[in-house]
Amino acid sequence: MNFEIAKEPINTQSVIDKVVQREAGAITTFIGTVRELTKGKKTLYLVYDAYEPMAVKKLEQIGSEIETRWTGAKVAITHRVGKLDITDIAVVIAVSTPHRADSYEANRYAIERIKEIVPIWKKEHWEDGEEWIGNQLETKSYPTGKPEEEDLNE
Amino acid sequence: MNFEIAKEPINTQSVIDKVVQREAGAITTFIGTVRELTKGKKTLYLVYDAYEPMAVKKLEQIGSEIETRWTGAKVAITHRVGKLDITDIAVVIAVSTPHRADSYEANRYAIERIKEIVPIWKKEHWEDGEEWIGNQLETKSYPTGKPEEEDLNE
Amino acid sequence: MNKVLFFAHLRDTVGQESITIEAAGKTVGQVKAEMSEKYNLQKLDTVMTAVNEEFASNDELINDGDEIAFIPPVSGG
Amino acid sequence: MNKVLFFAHLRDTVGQESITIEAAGKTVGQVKAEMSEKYNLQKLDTVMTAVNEEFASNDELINDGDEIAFIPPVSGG
Repeated sequence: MNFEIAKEPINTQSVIDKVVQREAGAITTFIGTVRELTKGKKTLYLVYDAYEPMAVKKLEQIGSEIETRWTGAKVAITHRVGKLDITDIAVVIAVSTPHRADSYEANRYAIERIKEIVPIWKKEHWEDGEEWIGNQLETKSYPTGKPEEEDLNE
Repeated sequence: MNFEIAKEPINTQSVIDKVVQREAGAITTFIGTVRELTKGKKTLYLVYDAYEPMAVKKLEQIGSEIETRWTGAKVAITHRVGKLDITDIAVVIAVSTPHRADSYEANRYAIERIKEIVPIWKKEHWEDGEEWIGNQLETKSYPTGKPEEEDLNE
Repeated sequence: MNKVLFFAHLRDTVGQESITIEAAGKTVGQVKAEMSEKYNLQKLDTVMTAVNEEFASNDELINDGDEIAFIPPVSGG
Repeated sequence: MNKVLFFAHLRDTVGQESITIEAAGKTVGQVKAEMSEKYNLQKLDTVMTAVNEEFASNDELINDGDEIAFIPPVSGG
């Protein structure tokens, strides 16, 4: 299971282990952690929620997209749900490829794509309130009701 | 000690742990592993050697360069020396930053810079021979005897 | 019968994780409009819909038993 | 006295990790040329030099006690 939604803290090494391969010269990982300050505002904690079965499918889809686009790439992604404190890990993305440039690019692609199509939401809790975070600028709309291919290339 | 030359296998998690910070929303790691095939030729194992005290200084320098260039970045790098088998880890670079784009860029900068100025060499061992690997294309020369700033921006 | 799932702020507004409705033969867009009216949901043009865990266009027809989910702008990562 | 360190293929060619010479007053370039001649070292234009663990230009003067290292193109990572 290279693509998971986790209710418990993520073990980064176990995600990395899934992409080890003899053909790989490079493994990149992205670890998304809960930051204390966003635009000067102090976060107390976050709560992540997911539409779990669909989220897993969409993570798998991202993996397939990467393996198609970057030959020889191997991908594993685990995203946490539930309550997370500052510095806790929300997501770990591991990508291995034969050559390093691909590994950085494919990893970056994965996180951007997660923020696009994977049904996971975070609720920020501050001292003076709480809010579900969406597309913060509220500039995005889906006239057909679903994300389009060009949403990726903003 | 955020910058180390290691004679024993590198524990990736311990390198990551050095860059955890409350201000960080992103940690990227680059893990350089020994690939079996390079240009169709099968590697049996590698031996890395380093001019150790200078290598540590140059890793520290790369860390300083990154912390100057990417505000809020924190960096840790461990490079292995000695005999490494296929899939063994040669180097781990961990970079944390407030925002993710910086984390990828700064990490990429670190590995490129390592390949430029850190006195570490690898000897490839194949079934039919062995060779110290340098600048493989042999296109690079140092007319003044030291690397220039523009060597970075190739 | 069709299960309709709500997430994030939609769930807070609706006050339930899911409801069950009769939507067979309707389009995604029609169901969306009905939910919008019934629960006074805002900014539905930024909300995607999934049918059976796959994104669906507003003109897609719902079959009996399909699971419908309203997906507000996501914020994982 | 000055210690001179060799690495990678230079070490293989020289057959020693380091030697000790008298280089005070000479430039890095002069020492490089002497080593090149003595050990028949090839492609020295691709070899960098460090003095006391810092890269040094060919025109830098060596002081007594300085540690000199010849740094072939590196291949870490």
